[in-house]
Amino acid sequence: MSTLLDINGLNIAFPTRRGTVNAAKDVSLTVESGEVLGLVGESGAGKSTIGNAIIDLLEAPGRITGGSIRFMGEELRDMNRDEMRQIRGKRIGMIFQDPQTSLNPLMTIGAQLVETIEKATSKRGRDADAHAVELLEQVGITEAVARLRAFPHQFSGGMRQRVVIALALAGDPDLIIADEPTTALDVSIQAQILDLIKKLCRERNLGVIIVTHDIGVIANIADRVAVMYRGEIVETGTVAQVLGAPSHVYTQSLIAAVPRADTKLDRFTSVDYIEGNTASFRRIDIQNHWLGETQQNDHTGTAIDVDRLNLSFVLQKAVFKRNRRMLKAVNNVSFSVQQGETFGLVGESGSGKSTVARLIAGLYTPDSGTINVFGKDVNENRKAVESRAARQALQMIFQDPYSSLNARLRVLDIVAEPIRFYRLTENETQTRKIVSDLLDHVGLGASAALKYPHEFSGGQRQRISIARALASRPRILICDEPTSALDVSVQATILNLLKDLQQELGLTMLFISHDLPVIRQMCDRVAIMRHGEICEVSDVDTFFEAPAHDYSRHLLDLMPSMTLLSDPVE
Amino acid sequence: MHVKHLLTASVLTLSAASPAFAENVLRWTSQGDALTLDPHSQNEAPTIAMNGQMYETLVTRDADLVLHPELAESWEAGADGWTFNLRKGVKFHDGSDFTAEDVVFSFERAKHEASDYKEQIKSITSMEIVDDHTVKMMTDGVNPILPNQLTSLYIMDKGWAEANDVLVPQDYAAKEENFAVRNANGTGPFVLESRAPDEMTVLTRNADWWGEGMFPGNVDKIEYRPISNAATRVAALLSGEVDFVLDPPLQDLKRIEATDGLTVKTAAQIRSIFFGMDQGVDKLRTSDAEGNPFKDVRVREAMNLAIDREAIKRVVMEGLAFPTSMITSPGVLGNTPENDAPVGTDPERAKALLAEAGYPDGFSVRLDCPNDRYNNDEKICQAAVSMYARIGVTVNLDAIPKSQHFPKIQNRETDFYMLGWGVPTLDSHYVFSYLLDSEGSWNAAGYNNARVNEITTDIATEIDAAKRTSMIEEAWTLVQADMPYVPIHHQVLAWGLAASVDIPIAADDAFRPRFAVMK
Amino acid sequence: MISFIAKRLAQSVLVMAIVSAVSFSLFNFVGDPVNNMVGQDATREQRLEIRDKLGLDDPILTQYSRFVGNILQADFGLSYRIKRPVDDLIAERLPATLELVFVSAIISLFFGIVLGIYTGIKRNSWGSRIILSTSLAGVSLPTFVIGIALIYVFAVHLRWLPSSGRGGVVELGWWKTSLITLEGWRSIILPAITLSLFQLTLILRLVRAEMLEVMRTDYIKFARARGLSERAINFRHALRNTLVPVITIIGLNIGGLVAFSVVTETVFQWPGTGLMFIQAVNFVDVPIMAAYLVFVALLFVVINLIVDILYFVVDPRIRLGG
Amino acid sequence: MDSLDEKPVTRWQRFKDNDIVWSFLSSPGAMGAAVVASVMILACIFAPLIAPFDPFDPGQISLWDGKLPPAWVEGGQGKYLLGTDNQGRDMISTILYGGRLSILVGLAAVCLGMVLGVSLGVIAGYVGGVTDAIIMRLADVQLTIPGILLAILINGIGRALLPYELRNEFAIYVVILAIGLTDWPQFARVARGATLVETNKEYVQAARIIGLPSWLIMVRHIVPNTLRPILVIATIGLALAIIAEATLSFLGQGIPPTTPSLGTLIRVGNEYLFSGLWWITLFPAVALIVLVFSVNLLGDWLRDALNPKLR
Repeated sequence: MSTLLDINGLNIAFPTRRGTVNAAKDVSLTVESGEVLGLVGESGAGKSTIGNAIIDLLEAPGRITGGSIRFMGEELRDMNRDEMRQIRGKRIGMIFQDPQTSLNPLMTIGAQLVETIEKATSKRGRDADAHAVELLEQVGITEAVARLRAFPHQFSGGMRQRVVIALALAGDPDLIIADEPTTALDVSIQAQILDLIKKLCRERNLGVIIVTHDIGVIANIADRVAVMYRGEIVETGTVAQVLGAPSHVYTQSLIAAVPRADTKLDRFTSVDYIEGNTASFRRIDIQNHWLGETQQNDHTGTAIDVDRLNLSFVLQKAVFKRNRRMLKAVNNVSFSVQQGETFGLVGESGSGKSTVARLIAGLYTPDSGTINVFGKDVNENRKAVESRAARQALQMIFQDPYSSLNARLRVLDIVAEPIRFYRLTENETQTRKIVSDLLDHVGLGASAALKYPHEFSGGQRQRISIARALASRPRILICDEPTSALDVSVQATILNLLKDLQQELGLTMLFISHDLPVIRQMCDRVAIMRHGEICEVSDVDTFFEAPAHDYSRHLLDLMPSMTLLSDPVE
Repeated sequence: MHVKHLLTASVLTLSAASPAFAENVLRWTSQGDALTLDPHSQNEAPTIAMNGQMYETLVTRDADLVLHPELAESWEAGADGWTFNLRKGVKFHDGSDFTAEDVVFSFERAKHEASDYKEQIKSITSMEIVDDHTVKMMTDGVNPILPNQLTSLYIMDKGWAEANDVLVPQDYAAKEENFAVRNANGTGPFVLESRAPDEMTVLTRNADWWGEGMFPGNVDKIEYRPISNAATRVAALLSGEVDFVLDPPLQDLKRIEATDGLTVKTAAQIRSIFFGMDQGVDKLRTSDAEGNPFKDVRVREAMNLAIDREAIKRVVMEGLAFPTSMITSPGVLGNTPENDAPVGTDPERAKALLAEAGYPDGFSVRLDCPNDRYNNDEKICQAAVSMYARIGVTVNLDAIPKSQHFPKIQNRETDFYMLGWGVPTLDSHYVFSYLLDSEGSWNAAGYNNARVNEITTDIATEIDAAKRTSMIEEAWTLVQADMPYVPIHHQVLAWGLAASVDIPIAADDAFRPRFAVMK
Repeated sequence: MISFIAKRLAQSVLVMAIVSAVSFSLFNFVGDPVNNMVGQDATREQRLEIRDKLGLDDPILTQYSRFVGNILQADFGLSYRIKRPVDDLIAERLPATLELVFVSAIISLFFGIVLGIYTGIKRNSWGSRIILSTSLAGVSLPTFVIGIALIYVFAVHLRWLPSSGRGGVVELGWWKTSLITLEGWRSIILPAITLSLFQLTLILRLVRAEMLEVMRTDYIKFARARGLSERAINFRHALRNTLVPVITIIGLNIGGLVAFSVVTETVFQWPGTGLMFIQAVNFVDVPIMAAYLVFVALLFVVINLIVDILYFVVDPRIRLGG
Repeated sequence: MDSLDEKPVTRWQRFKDNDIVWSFLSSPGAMGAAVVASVMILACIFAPLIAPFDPFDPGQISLWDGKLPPAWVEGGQGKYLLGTDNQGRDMISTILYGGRLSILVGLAAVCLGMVLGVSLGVIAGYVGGVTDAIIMRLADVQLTIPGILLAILINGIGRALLPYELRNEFAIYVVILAIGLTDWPQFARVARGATLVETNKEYVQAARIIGLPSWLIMVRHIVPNTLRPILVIATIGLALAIIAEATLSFLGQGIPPTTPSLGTLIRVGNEYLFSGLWWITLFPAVALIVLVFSVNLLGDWLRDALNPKLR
């Protein structure tokens, strides 16, 4: 092993009109040949900037203000553009996050490969073609010769990421920088891609930097890890050392916030080091509050009953029925949710779990099958008063905190919308009072009412969504991946809030997630979905300890191993 | 000529093998193209002008506006009509001989229902071929001015018309295009070479023309290209693309005059511009007034007094107009200097007259105005609007193309309108019978004076010249007192020419290419 | 491929059906056609006879189907004003318009794309800034103002070029061209510049915007990260992706040129279909208006169809399904 | 990451902090254009108050004052700073009143097109299915025919349909209708596109789950969120509409010369261009160009400022 890359005291600045943002402060790193360095941090920590800075592709107006980047003994910062171009691709390869957009849609895979090969090596013509085939085979693409003539859109996401890796390898580089290489991929694909990278690293004696926010990825692939927080490297060490016995307080709270799949805890460990979680607000006394008026103490009986639900989407329209291509998004799905319980729906993307949630919420109408909410068929007569009442009793929290709030409305109007629409209060004064109570209760403070959504961070927006959902005094809350767009530390606080609310209000919760550890922490029972069908419905502990279905076992196997993590602190 | 022409010609020789070199090509333009080449279909100046280069009439006027023989060498009046002695040895462009048969055929054709000339020769009751070159035309009573009425009646070849199935003028209901619309076979000095309507018409010299050598003209080829936009038309002259603009805008004459190699020719025109006021209807269509103010002669006088003719002459017409109080021009029998002297401008008196007539606050009326017919027609109307505003009469202007304007007058659908009247016969009868006789087809003013009607009928058959003249004078005295129209001015013609071209200008605004000399 | 084109064709037929219905209704809404055909003093009997001859009393659908039948045979009847078959008139004037549009399209596409790429690649250079500001002025100048100014400067003042009309016309069979003579080129320069200027600036700005958009994509960044040369990135990757949307622009561009040829032809008295149309509108010459409408729609439908097919050829995502 | 207990900011600070406002304040071109455009628009709108003469009142016009050159040219008169036109109307007043008509027509046409296009586009995007297909096919059909041609046609038909008496009086409405009706597909397309994006956003789904009726969701949630791109095309559309009006008037198809718009003024003035009366056509043309240019400049800036990708 030899030192491949040596970054010393690197500073990167982004001048903006609101002052200069230091994206990297005095960052020092080394990468050896044949090792995988994990660069981990939450959004905004500056981890991607480092990768871009190494190959001199910082986005404007960012620039390096100090420090050195030595690659195999040469100072990259001293190189001119042409010398840098010789480094890129040939000596340092790059893999980006989204395989959907990383490839030129108008060129065949072959053309893009050959172009890169001819640039980086002396191979030309048939030799280059042969090399391209070889590369594709190396990254695990079968029928490589035929595939050369295919266009990117003809590949699936995972295959495309393999092509991207093949392109990064085309110049036979010594170092590969992979920026969130698996974030856009499904769990099962993610594992394969990580394995591939690891294998290539070993076989070719490559140095690899993996930039990621996902502790699980680090745990699976990295040899060493560097933790970034607000532009600084707070801790570096071997994976076992950093994840097992973190020394820096940030690393400690970060790792504590990672949900665990092995045991179920009452609450998530609160993370102190992370901003936005410090302020605590007056919480309201639910029992004597407007919010608690419709609450029922009777926690028995079925809340949601779904029976043989079917829904197909048209993939390709055609005049003749036989030419139409349909996707069976929901196939004969039946389950029921008891009052007061948290029911989990698990599956990979495209499994139909979100579609089921939207069917129950009334956003889609099923082709066949019934949905009963508190014993009433919600689709029987959509305009009827009862189904309106059923709808009012059911609210939803969405995945993307940035698109789930109308940017044109003040928080007050967002939260008050259901109150005003259903005329749940006597007058506007009362409405405002209730809105500020709700905002206090979800931990935002009443002063948030007059602001607009863009003034809040992702976690705070999710709290606004929760306040809005509560405003119609629901008895059922559907949470569709409520935290998958959030940083792990923020995720913990939001999940804690949901847990609290459920207890206080006796809510029934339908919790949709692809993240098995989160499911374990949140749910009482769980249904596993795949290709629109339910594979298994079982008690959450049973599912994790003794899964009945093959697919369940497969999913659990793919779950990143967290054995390295330090023990939970209660 | 210019270099570019040589280039064009050389390219043409390459592609079309045309031997024409060093020929005198006259390129000219005017606002509107001829509507058709069918000589009897449209009685409209540009159409007549275009056809006059290929077709000929029995009798014509030269630049001095005196009658001259053309296809008829002489003519004399008899008790029951006129005898015309035709020119001998004349050939049509297709080589066939010109005979009396062709004359009779053409006149019959012009009398057809679809012809626009049937009015002009309605006095002819029958025709008789005396011999191949003599025709006798019987008239309904005596018609002293028949030759005057024939100056735009073109003669077609009977054989050609039969061969091409154009025995009658274009019938609009027919689905097929008439052959004569785009083809011509006359006896005139120029032969049609090609025609693309509204685009380009090319005529070449007729080497077999009977008048070869009798006229000064030396033009070998005429290229006519209509340019509807006035500024573009002038630009074409200024940039040397055309040699002759028939109708340059008055405001550009100074610029043309001042440009090297260009000149302007002017002439008093036999055309008077005036407003008509409908005094015949009981209620004006476009007025807020009760009844019809124009029925009151005081109102009509006020309308006359409101117009500042001098201002129109100076500002709108760039000095090129003769202000008048008469609707016919000097040169026409009946025009006298006393009657021609313009009415003064007196808005105060006009207001007083309006008040006297019961309109102290004025009234409103729409003024219909053409925008593509007379010199600065629309601008005169605009000027009039502000002048009438001074006496409290609100005039709403509606300026539209002539093709829509004239039907309104002919159908009597207008209260107040602009009209210009030329007199091809140079005789007041033409004015009376169309504009002042109660039955006159253009009398949209609804003027009805029993004595004037009587005189109009009488002078049509009166042969005693002195007696006839005094009758005409009597009628004009009555008309001037009744003030049925608001005369503005007599038009002055102006042509823009390249200095290398000499074309005689005449009061009738006709382009006479046989006199055109190119240096 | 076949189903794609069939779908587009069906759409085109729909467009033509609607347009022909509109132009058919022109005849019935805008004035009484009989009035436009007979003299002012026609008798009632004559009018009725013509109505009967023209079948104006038939059921409206019968009339419409007859109209469509006539269109299919390129028969639009006689012009009210010049009494000639409208299809002949259009056929005579079409070469003038098409040649003008052709030359203008070449000018606007060539300069528009070249300058657009230049300003897209060198986006902060002084040259780009000047080109961009000028192009905004170009978008703001009404076509007719440009035309008048050009005539004033180049024809009247400098006397370099003719001010109006179409000179140097040579007949090649039935097609009258002015593109093979010097005189013809001299007379087409000013109108073509006038007509192309607006479209040129439009294309320039669109190409630049598209180029900037493409330059921000991940695949360009990835291409950089692979060490490809700027040349390869700009021309092999960015340009090709830029040009896919530009194909649509070409379609729109030609449409826009045909539309604004109405204005340009009026200013320069260019004897094409646009000038004829505007004269027809002035005189409410319905047969010409209707025919021009159908003709223009047909032209655009054909252009759009070609553009769609080009798209199909160029973009593998559409060609191969996704 | 701003927390909530920061020091309170004033409304003005927050306003200045707004990205668009900041972009505006740091772009001299945009500010200049805004100043020029607003001065011109205000001057035109308040023309009756500031114009020295009323050119539409024939009683105030004296033909004897016709064709006077600008005051600084020999023969000019002090009371007519920019000279007079062929009828003796003061050029400044005529341009102000003409600009007023042009702007009015432009604004009204854009509003018409916008209201029509946005309503149809949002409905098409939100409702989808057959409604969407019909509306968008209609827009496609119309887009196949360029706007100015269609405007000429609609205008021609409109004028032919009107009874004679009302022609001039209604000319301006016909022009507005003609331009507005040709405008809408642009708006509809953009509105539909934005609606499709917004409809898939979760806040719309949240509103649907709350149970709000469709029309309320469209009006309250979708329309306000589609306004940014709409605003951009509306600004550029205003410039185009003003040009379209001028073009129609120049072709003699628009506003009659008795109450001229800028286009009509240029058309009339053009007839005097060669006779040395340059001011009759030059000043209205300059006014038109400056107006359109500044509106375009604003639209250009707005497009960049509202495009998050460019920031």
